[in-house]
This record gives sequence, structure tokens and C-alpha cells, in this order.
Amino acid sequence: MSQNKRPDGRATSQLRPISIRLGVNKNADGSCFLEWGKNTVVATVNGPRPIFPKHLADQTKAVIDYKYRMACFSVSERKSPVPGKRDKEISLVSGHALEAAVMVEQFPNTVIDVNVLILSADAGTRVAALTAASLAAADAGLPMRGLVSAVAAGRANGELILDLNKEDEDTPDAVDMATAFLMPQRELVLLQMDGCVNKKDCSKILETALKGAEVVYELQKKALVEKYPMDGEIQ
Amino acid sequence: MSQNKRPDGRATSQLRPISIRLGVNKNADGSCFLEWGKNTVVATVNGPRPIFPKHLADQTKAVIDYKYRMACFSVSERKSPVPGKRDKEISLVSGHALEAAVMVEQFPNTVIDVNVLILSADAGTRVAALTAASLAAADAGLPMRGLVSAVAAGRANGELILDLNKEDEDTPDAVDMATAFLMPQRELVLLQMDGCVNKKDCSKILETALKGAEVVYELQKKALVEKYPMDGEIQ
Amino acid sequence: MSQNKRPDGRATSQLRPISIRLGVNKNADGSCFLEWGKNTVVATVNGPRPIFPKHLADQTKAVIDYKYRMACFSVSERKSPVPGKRDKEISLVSGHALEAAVMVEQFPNTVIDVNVLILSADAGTRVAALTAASLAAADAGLPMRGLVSAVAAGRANGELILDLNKEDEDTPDAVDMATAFLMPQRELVLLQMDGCVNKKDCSKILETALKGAEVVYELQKKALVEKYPMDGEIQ
Amino acid sequence: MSDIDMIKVINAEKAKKLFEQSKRADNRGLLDIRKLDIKKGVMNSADGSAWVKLGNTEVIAGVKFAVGTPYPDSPDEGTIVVNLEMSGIASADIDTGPPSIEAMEYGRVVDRVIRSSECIDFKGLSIVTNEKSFIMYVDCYTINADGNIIDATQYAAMAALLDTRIPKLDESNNIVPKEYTEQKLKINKDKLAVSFTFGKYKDKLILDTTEIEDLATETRFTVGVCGDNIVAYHKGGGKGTFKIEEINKIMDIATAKYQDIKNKICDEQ
Amino acid sequence: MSDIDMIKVINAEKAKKLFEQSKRADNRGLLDIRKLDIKKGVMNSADGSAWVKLGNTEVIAGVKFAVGTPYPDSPDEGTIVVNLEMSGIASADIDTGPPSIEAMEYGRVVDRVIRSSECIDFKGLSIVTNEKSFIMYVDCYTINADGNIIDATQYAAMAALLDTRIPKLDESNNIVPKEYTEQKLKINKDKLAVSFTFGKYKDKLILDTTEIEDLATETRFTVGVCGDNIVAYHKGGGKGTFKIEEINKIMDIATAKYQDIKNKICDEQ
Amino acid sequence: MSDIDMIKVINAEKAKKLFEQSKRADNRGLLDIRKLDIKKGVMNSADGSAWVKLGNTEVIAGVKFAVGTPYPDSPDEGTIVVNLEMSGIASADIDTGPPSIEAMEYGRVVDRVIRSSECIDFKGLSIVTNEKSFIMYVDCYTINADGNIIDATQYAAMAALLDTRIPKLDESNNIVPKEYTEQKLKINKDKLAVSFTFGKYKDKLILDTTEIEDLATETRFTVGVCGDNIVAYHKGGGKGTFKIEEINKIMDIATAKYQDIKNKICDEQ
Repeated sequence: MSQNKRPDGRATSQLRPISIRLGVNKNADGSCFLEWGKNTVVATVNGPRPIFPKHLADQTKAVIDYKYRMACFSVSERKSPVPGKRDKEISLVSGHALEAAVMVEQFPNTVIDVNVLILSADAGTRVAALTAASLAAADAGLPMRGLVSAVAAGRANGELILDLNKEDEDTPDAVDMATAFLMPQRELVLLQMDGCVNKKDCSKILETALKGAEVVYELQKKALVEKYPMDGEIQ
Repeated sequence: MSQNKRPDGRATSQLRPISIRLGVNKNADGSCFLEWGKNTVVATVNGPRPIFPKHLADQTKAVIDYKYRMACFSVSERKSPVPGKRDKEISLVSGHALEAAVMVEQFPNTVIDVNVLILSADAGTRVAALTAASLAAADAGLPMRGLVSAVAAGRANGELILDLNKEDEDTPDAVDMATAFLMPQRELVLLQMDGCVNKKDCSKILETALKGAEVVYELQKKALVEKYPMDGEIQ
Repeated sequence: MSQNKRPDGRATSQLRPISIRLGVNKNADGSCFLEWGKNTVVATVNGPRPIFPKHLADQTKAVIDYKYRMACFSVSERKSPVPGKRDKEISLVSGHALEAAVMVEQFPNTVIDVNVLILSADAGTRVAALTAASLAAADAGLPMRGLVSAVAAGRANGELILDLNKEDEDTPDAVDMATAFLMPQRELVLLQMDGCVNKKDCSKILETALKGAEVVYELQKKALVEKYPMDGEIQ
Repeated sequence: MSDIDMIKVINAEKAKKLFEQSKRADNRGLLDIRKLDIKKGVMNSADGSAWVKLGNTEVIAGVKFAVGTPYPDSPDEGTIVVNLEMSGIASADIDTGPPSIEAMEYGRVVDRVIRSSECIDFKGLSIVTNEKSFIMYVDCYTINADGNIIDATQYAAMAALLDTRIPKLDESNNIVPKEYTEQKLKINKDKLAVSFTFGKYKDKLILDTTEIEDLATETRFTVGVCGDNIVAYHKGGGKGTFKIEEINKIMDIATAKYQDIKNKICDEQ
Repeated sequence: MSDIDMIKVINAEKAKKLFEQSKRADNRGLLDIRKLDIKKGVMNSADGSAWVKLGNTEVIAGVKFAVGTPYPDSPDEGTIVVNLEMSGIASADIDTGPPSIEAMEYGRVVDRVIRSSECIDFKGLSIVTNEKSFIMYVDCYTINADGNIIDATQYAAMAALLDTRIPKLDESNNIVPKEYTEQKLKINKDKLAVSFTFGKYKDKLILDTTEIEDLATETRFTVGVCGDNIVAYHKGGGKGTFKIEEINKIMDIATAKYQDIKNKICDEQ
Repeated sequence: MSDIDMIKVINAEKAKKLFEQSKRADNRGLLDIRKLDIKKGVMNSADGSAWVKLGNTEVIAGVKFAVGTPYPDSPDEGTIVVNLEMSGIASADIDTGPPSIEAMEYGRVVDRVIRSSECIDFKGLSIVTNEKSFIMYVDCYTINADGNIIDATQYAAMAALLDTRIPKLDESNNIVPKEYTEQKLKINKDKLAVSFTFGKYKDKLILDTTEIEDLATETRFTVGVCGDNIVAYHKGGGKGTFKIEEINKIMDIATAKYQDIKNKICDEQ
């Protein structure tokens, strides 16, 4: 992978700056405010709590009700406040990703509410949101197998690159692969792609994504350790 | 306040003609048909009854489910049958006003259904509706702290006036203040205003409204006494 | 009634070709695939099962939840997937018709789900659907007073005719009467008409419809006997 | 709606016993219609309106014109849309909010009775062929519900149409609010549409049922009559069925009662 | 929402006792407003934005311009639409999804306070008379909910409007994304709209209530102030009522506090 | 849906035991696809249609053209919209009514597989640049649901597109009903999009799962293949996860199976 600079000055496998604040919401069990380049995200986690109406309950585990929303002013043209198909699909797959990380089997017949609001968007909102939601779940004290570290990778202008911003996404040959890994296990819990790429490049993009996820994971750990200083350390 | 005549011949602090009929709906626990100038309103009250679904119940009091609706043909251009934001907001604040009058704490875990249908509209429908609904609640035999006597007051053509009709409302400097008083206590249970008025005039409009509410209250009492002749009298 | 040939070569009281296959859906309690001229219909019946939410239950009988849907591609111009007033009305009256045939009183507090999907439409879809649904109910083993045999009759180009297709329906003087008979009792369980016809012709159309229903009934019996060979025979 | 009102159940049982003796609680014959009062022009905000009382059942109908694009298959015709709302006003049993499936059923029947009849000159509602035509909205509200909402609504809608004035149009063919032409809506009274709804209990046909009688009957049938013709059929729910001969009988009764109801609908108070 | 959080109930009981002694849990006087922090220009995707912290209550407002058709009765004016979403973000008690009735109530109050004030020059939002004008959407989100959402939202919306830049238009008068004129939105600061929401417990008026205090009060009243004038009234729910003298007192308090809050809203950090 | 069907649970437990021995109840190898039958042109009302049987799973797809305005960022292209409805027809477990979240998920995956592939010439669907272009609606219905709805739907949609005729346009560029040009929709068969959905149980990958096997697996992964390229990834729910090496293996398997499925989709019966 070439180390040419991109329009915003980043190397091909360099993440945008990420800043994390935990526990920002007094009323939520867990919360996270995350800035990722020009993306701004707030995530809260509440629960588990009994589910209503009752026939939605799952007798074997907690249901994760993940709601991904974009503020009307988060995108270039005002977004309607009504959630669209895209919002619902992102909510669904992100909830699936979290479900693989949280020990939901410990809380049968309950629901865990995850709310993510995108305040400002510049490509990669779903991975920023999921990274924040995973931290909010940890901040809420939910038992977890690991953290979910999410990042996008793909192609722009013939280069395989990490963490596409809007400018990268708008190139004619752009391919955008959203990934989320359960860390430190390095297991994929979310993987979505649109585009047309050969197998070999697909593998390379996946490897790039994993490297990016490792960086994200380090930042997540750092934020948690800052808020919850420990004798030992998250592994 | 000047006593100049208005376009429809009324003095500034004169109400439009009001006519009241109680018990018009055979199937409702309480009902009221009210004509107020060119406004025509039917209100019914039913309940208290157990609430469905149960998680909507309030363990400390009856919920008042006030539904303000306008017939499609009640306004100049056909109104969509789908309730809009205005309908919902009027329903909410009117329900609040009735809640302060009805002894809802006597009926925990129940709902009291209040339905008001505007058949013909000429400004002031929310106060006409609430005046009718309060009578329907009394007709339904609900225990009440007093009656809700509602009336609008405001400004048109530089004059502070009582009970604006559509023509008054359409003047360029119009201010419309909707008020409802718990009577005979003279306590405000609804107060809404749009416009831009100085404090002194606001106070004057409020005083005008109270005087109007006293007239409305007398008409309400009269209608109740006619239907329910008493040895004594409503105070 | 004249025996002139119609544009598609049928005599005035001749049905279009009907073909029936039972038990086509492995996952349904009962199912029927039916082709009626250029109409193609799949119907499934499931239940009875407990109803949710519970306050929809009827303590005296099973509720029949009949859902008539048209595939988006079943008509000339793509149909919106959202059910319209027509779909809901057809669902309602068809459910009523089935309710008179199925012994719903044997299954209080339950629901029987009937789903009909029109894959291809050429006039008469509601009677084709009901004919199929009745067979699916029988295939599901529900206790029934008889079969529902449905057929349309009416007028086109001055002739009283059986089983109108789209071409017949589009004639200027067309009258379309949808009928469904409980068979072999010959009792009407659905009867709808649009048009303007004198009483005498109405009676004649009804008689024509009954004759058509008898043919439909024979085809229904044949299909059932083929799938469920019996010592005796459906009466 | 899941609660069973025992008093109603008991009264319905009584009604059944009476039906067997061809009697009714209010002493009507099985084929008698309740007192019908129709007041037109009751709502000054509507382009036409009527208030119908059929016994204790009360329905208000109001007409409003709008301007729309004609359907491609009838480019020189206007149209009519009849809606019924069985608001919470009418009965403690009925929820407000989205139109109930029953209100939709009843409204569609009334819509079809009027639309299929030839009493309305839809071509007279055209403004510019292919471009603009009138849509007449007839919005109906039940004020009291004591059975036979269908017929009460149909009479109210029909009477409101008879009361309807045609609005003035400005130079761009939009409606001028509150101004009317001299013209009333043209209705061919010889073809006036009238509906008759029969309940059925065992082999008895009962016309114009009350709410209690609705509970007692096993099914329901509506026929729409227009002059000498039948314009609509609609069988209701329930376990009851009809023989063809019964439909023939229903048509005979309805056409015999037609003139009387029509006169009441047309009557200028 | 049906569950009663006992800790909140106990704290609300404490708040009531304190109110009776004219005290509050956070040592404020009954008419003191919590620490108010306003940051403008926080969201680069919005045409104007502000983040308001009022004690622990946090609201973000963002403005987006759109182009629409002016209303026939004000052909040379643009318009403003204020929405509030009390997203699940803010509180474990609040469902996301369709806007709650409370969010609608609060949003309408804020909308009305701003719309009725004369601080916005709606004529300045006209593009082509009768044809095109700007619609300013002010979308507000509660990020933390600790009482008095109405005022926090109103301050956020007002501050976001002060931060708002007018977008560039192309030759067909459509908005060019992410490009702005030199011009900021003109706001008449002398007429800046500011709301004040009072809780009431027995005969005590309490300004800027926390979430616990909301549970302790018996009703609520919002007044909108614009310079020397009153622009909106809104009484909230609950069993409490107001005497006219209390409304007069509320107006006096609000107008006295006006300048201070206005300065904080206008302050350029 | 809350009821647990014990028979299915027991069969799913059996399936898990079989998976551990790399076996399946129907004797397939873990990477074998069920019998695939595709019939095209089955619905005469559609512009193109196909009926797919994949084992007991059956899906019907129908294509309908409509005319719309192209997106500003692709003014000379038409578009495609794939919808899936898992109607009550298919299974006693599925409610009809608003599209279920699952139907939406599956439909979106199929939509993306086809849209991302380069087999459809979207420029060929333009009618007038910037003004009019074709929208191809591909509506899919599950008729029988026995697992792997995603692939069955994708094959049905793809086959229906291969069957699709281009409608005739009148002089104002509107569609003439039921009339077609000589032209079929151009599909680049070298780039035909084909999806493959794998279940995962422990470390086993299982292709083309039945309904019972769906219950037995821990998660699911779909890959879309187009010629030599990958066009879409989609990981499903459940507690299972994937290693990167597994994704690489999945890509190898899918590309190896590509030609066979593609031939069946293209096959003219």
C-alpha cells in the first residue's frame, strides 16, 4: 500500500483524529461523546430493563434495541427527522454487532436501549457510532466479551486506504467497506461493502481495516482507563 | 377600555351569543352541544374506564384523553381529517385544563375520554370546545372542583377586546389570548398567547378575559340548573 | 341469456379455465394455488392460534384475519405495496364470507390467519382469492359448514354474462357483481355490486352467478378429492 | 371493545325473542323505518350540509369543493369522495384516531351507492377538460350512534349534496373562498340514490335496526336504489347468509319504500 | 414510563419540603437560574448552531436553510420552523421514534416565542415575492435532560440563529451547498426573544426547575419576553392553577431577568 | 413470534450435531447448494418475472418499469429498486402488514448486490438526460420460506431482470401499458451478480441453509460476486463472528461456485 498523502494530508492507512469522552450524559447508564474527524457522535446505553410489550421479549437473552439517528443538520442538505431505510438498516446491523460483544444471554426477557445521535457527518458515521456505542455499553457496566472497534476502509483514486472521509467517498472508483471487530479477539462482528473489487484487494482492505481497528481499540482502552483507573489493565 | 362598536356590532367587552344544550348524545355518559357565535361544537365525556394498554395507566389518577377534532368542512378550505400539530397541542393543553378541574385522583388507573368535534369554526374554537367539554364532564356526573369557563381576549385595531371572531383575528395588530378559568375560584387553568404586547396590556387583557369567563360561567350554571333543577344552587 | 361468443371466445355463461393445486406451501397449515383465466392467486391458512394483543380476542369465536394483497407487478401500472382502501375492504368482506363457512365458534379467543396474494390480475381477483382461501381452509383441516364458491357475474355490451374479465369490465355499460355462495347450501355469503341495473336483471345475474358457483364448487370438490381420496365423497 | 356490556347482551336477547314474533322493542313492524328528520344547510362553513336524525342515530354531512386533476380515463368529469368518521363523539365504544375498519366499510358503501347512481352529473363538475375538475368531498360524522349508521349516513350525504352550492372560481380557476355562483349542484332527482339496510335474524328480515337490534341480528344487507334501478349491494359480516329469494324480496321492499325516503331527502323545510 | 422510580419520588418529596422554606437542593434561591453556558458554531454541517448547558440540561440546536414557496397571505416573507426532539440520548425515560407529545408541546412553545417576537426580519428571508422564500429549520436535540427543557431549547435555538449564515443561491435560486454569503442572518437584538419557565408548588413560584423539581411542582408556566413586550404565554399540565396576580408577578420577574439572559445568548465567546 | 416451536428447536439441535460431523439432515455436504429451479416469464402482468425454487424455498420476482426524474448526481442514468416482501403466504411465523425488519434487511442486501455489480447498464435506462429516466422496480415475494431467503430472492430478481422487456414510450415519454419494444433489458452476463449466503456454526461454514439450519447456526454471511469481483458483503446477526481468514475462504468458495449458479440463472428453459 502506497504511503502517498491524501487531499487532507493523511497517509493512506492513517485514521482521522479521534477524541473520546465518557460519561457525558448524567441521565444515561452509560454514554460516550466521540469526535472522529468531522464526525460528531453521542451514544447512550440504558438497561437492561423489562421489555414492553411483553411478547417482544426473548426468553434466552436481552434484546439490543440500537437506534442510529442523524440530526437534521448533520448533513449538507437538511435530513428529514423521519428515520429512513438506511437508518433502520444501520441500526439493525450495528445492533447485531453489539449483540456479539455484550453478554446478552445473562439478561433474558429484557431490552438494552442503545441510542446514537450523529450531530455532524463526514463519512464513516456508522463505524464512529458503533465505536462510541460500544464504549457507552462498557461505561454502563454491561458485561462484555470485548470491545467493538469499528472502522471503514476501502479504495479511492486507485489507492487502498483506511478511514474514508466524504471527499474520498466521492471519488469515481470509491469502495467503502464498513468493518467492526470484536477486540482483542480480532473477530468481525460487522462487515458491509458496496462496490466492485477483486478478491485480492478485498483481503487487503480487510487487513487494513483490522490494523485501523487496532488503533481504534487502543484509543478506546485509553479512554476507559482514564475514567476507570485500574490496578491491572484491560487486557 | 373603549366601548366602540366592532364590525359585528359588539361592544369591545361583549361576548358573541352562546347557546348550550346538555345531554344531546344518548350514547355518551355526558355531552354538550354548544353554539358560540358562528362556532358550533359537540363535546362528549365517557368514563372513567380501565385503560388499554395497561402500561399507559397512572397509579395516582385518571388520565384525561382529550381529543379536539375539526370536521373537514368546519373551515374555509377543507381540512384534512388527519389531526395536525395544532390539533394535538390544543388537545394537550385543554386536557391539562380539565385535569385541574376534575377530581382525577379519585380514579387511579383509569382513563376519561373527552371528545370534542368542531362542526363550524369562526375563531375561538379551543375555548368554545373547552367550555363545552367542561359541561359534558359535569353532565357525566364526574366529581369536579369547579367548572372550566374558557374565553379568548386580545387586541384588534388598537382596541383591547373580548372574544375575537375571525374578522378580529385577521386585523394586522391582532393578539389572541386563549384563557380558561376554574370557576368560581377564578384560577387560570389554560393560558396561551401569540403576539407582541406590553406587560400592562397583558394584564388588562387578562382582566377582560376573567370578566368574560364570569359571563360564560353564568351561562354554564344556567344550562346545568335547567337540566338538573336543584333545591339549592351551584354556588 | 344469449349464447353469443365473447371477445375471448367464451359463451355468456362460461367460466374461464380454472386450475387448482392444494398444499403447495410447506410452511402453511393449508394452502392453495389457483389460476383462473389470467388471474393467479396463492392462498394460505394458518391457525387457529392465540391472538395478540389479547384485547382483540373474541370470547365467542375465532377471529378470521383475512389479508388480501396484490403483488406490485400483478396489474398494468405498478401497484404501491401499501394496502389501500380497496384492499382493506375486500379483506373485510371476504373475511366475513369465510367466517360464515368456518365453524369459528369452536375456537374462541383465537385468530385464524388467511393470506391471499394476487400474483397476476385480470378482473375477478376477489372471487378467485376467496375460492382459493376457502380451499386452503379446507386443506388446513378447519371444520367447515361447506365450501365458499365465489364467482362474478354481470353485464357487458348489453349481455348478462358470467365471470367478467378485464375486457368485459371495461365496456361502457359494464356491471360487475361479486358473489360468493356457501355450498352446497347455495347461500350467499358475499354480495357486492357497482353499477345501475334494473331489479329483473339483478335477479338474472344472481341466478347466473349461482350456476357459475356450482361449477366452481365442482372444481373445488374435485381438487379436494384428488388430494384427500375418500371412501365416500364430499356431499 | 373487548368488554361485553351485559345490559346490551340482555336487551339483544330480548330483541331476538321479539323478532321471532315479528315484533320490536319500539313497537315498529319489522320493515318500518324510524322517524327520519333531515335538516339542510346547518353548517355555514360547508358548501352544503345536512343533519340527519334517524331515530336516535344522528349523522352530519358536509360538502367541500376542491379543485384537482381529472382521471386520465374520464378527462371531462369531476368526482366525489365520501368519508365517514365514527368519532368518539358518537359512542363510548368507538375509538377516535385512525378511521376504524367499520367506518371505512360503511363509508365505502355510501360512496358506492351515490357514485353508481346516475343522479350526479359528473361531467358538470369538469372545469377544463384534461386539466381541472371539481372534487366534492362529502365528510360525514356520526353524532349519535344507535344502529343503521349506513342509511343515516347515506341520507345525510345525499341531502347535503342537494343543499350544495357551486363555488366561484377566479381567473386561474381556483376556488374563491366563501363565494358561490348562483348555481346549485345539479342533482337528477328521478335518479336520487337511496340505501336500505336490512338486518337478518333466522329467516326474518328487519329494516333499519337499532344498536341493540344490530347485536341481535346475524348479518346485514344493504341495497342501493336509484329510481327503478339497483345501484349497489353490500353484504355485512356475521354468521348469517342470504338465499337468492331473500335478495329478491329485499329489492322489492326497498323499491317500494324508495319514494317515501326520497321525498324526505328532497323536502325543503 | 409507567415505572415509578422511587429514588426520584423521595427526592421530589425533599424538594417540596425545601420549597416550603423557599429553599432548593442546589442552594439556589427560588428565582435563580442555573449556570448557563452557550457555545455557538459547534456543528460545522449546520448553517448555524449552538450548544446550551443550563445546569445539567444540555440542548443542541442547528439551523438549516431550505427554499420553499411563501404562504399566500405573506408572499414576501420567509418562515421559521422549530422542532425539538427529546431523543433517547437524553434520558432513560424517553423513547425515541415518533416525537413524543411532550417534545411536541415544548417545541411548539419555543417556536411560538421566537416566531411572535419581532427579532427576526421575515421579509429579509424572501427570495422572489410570491415564488420563493427561505425556510429556516431549527432542529433541537436534548443531549441531557435535567429539567427546564423549554428554556434551554429556546436559548439554544435563539443562539443558533445568531450564529446563522445565509447560504449562497445559484442562478435558479437554489441553495449552493456549503457556500455562504458574507451576510449573517439579521437579528434585531433589541427584540431578542427569551423564555422563562416557572414551576409552581403551592403558592411558590420556582424558576428554572431541575428534573426532580419538575416532579415536585404542581404545574408550570412559560412566558416569552421580547424587549419590553410579552410575546407568548403557555401554561403546562398538572393540578396547579394560577391567579392573575401570579401571572403579573411572573411577567415582572421575567422582564427583570431578561437583559441578563439576553446578554448570555448574544455573547460572542 | 414469541412462541418457541419445540419441534423446530429439537430439529435445530440435531442439525448442530450433524454440523459437527460435517453432515446435514438432507445429506448435502456443508458447501452444497440445494436443487435450484428457475422459471422465467411466469407472470404475464409483469415486464419481467421469475419463479425460483431453492429446495423448498420459493420466491417470485416481478419487474415493473416506471418513469421518474434522474438523481442530480447521475442525470443520465436510470435506477433499480429491489423490494422483498416476506408475506404471510410464506410462513405461519411471519406477519403481513408493514415490511418486517428482516424483509427489509434481506431486500437491502439483494438490492446492493445487484446495484453494485456492473451487469446492468444504468445509462441505458436514461430517457432524457436530466429530465426522465426509467426506474425498474423489482418486487419479490416469498411463497415458501425454508431458509436462505436472501439467495433465493437474489436469483429470482436477477432472473426476472434477464426476462425483462423494455416498455414502449408515447410521444410525451410516458409508458404505453402492455406494449414493449423489441429490445430486452441489456444485461452484461459476464458481470452477472450472484449472492452466496453462508451460515456458521462453531468453526463450520454451511452454504444455503434450510430454515431449521438457520436456527442452528450462530451467524450468517452473504457475499455478492460479479465475474471475478466481489460486489457486496453483509454479516447477519447472532452471536457468531468471523475471522478474516474465514472471509477469505468464503470468497474462494463463492467465486468457485459462481459459474454454476450463473448458468442456472441465465438458462433459457
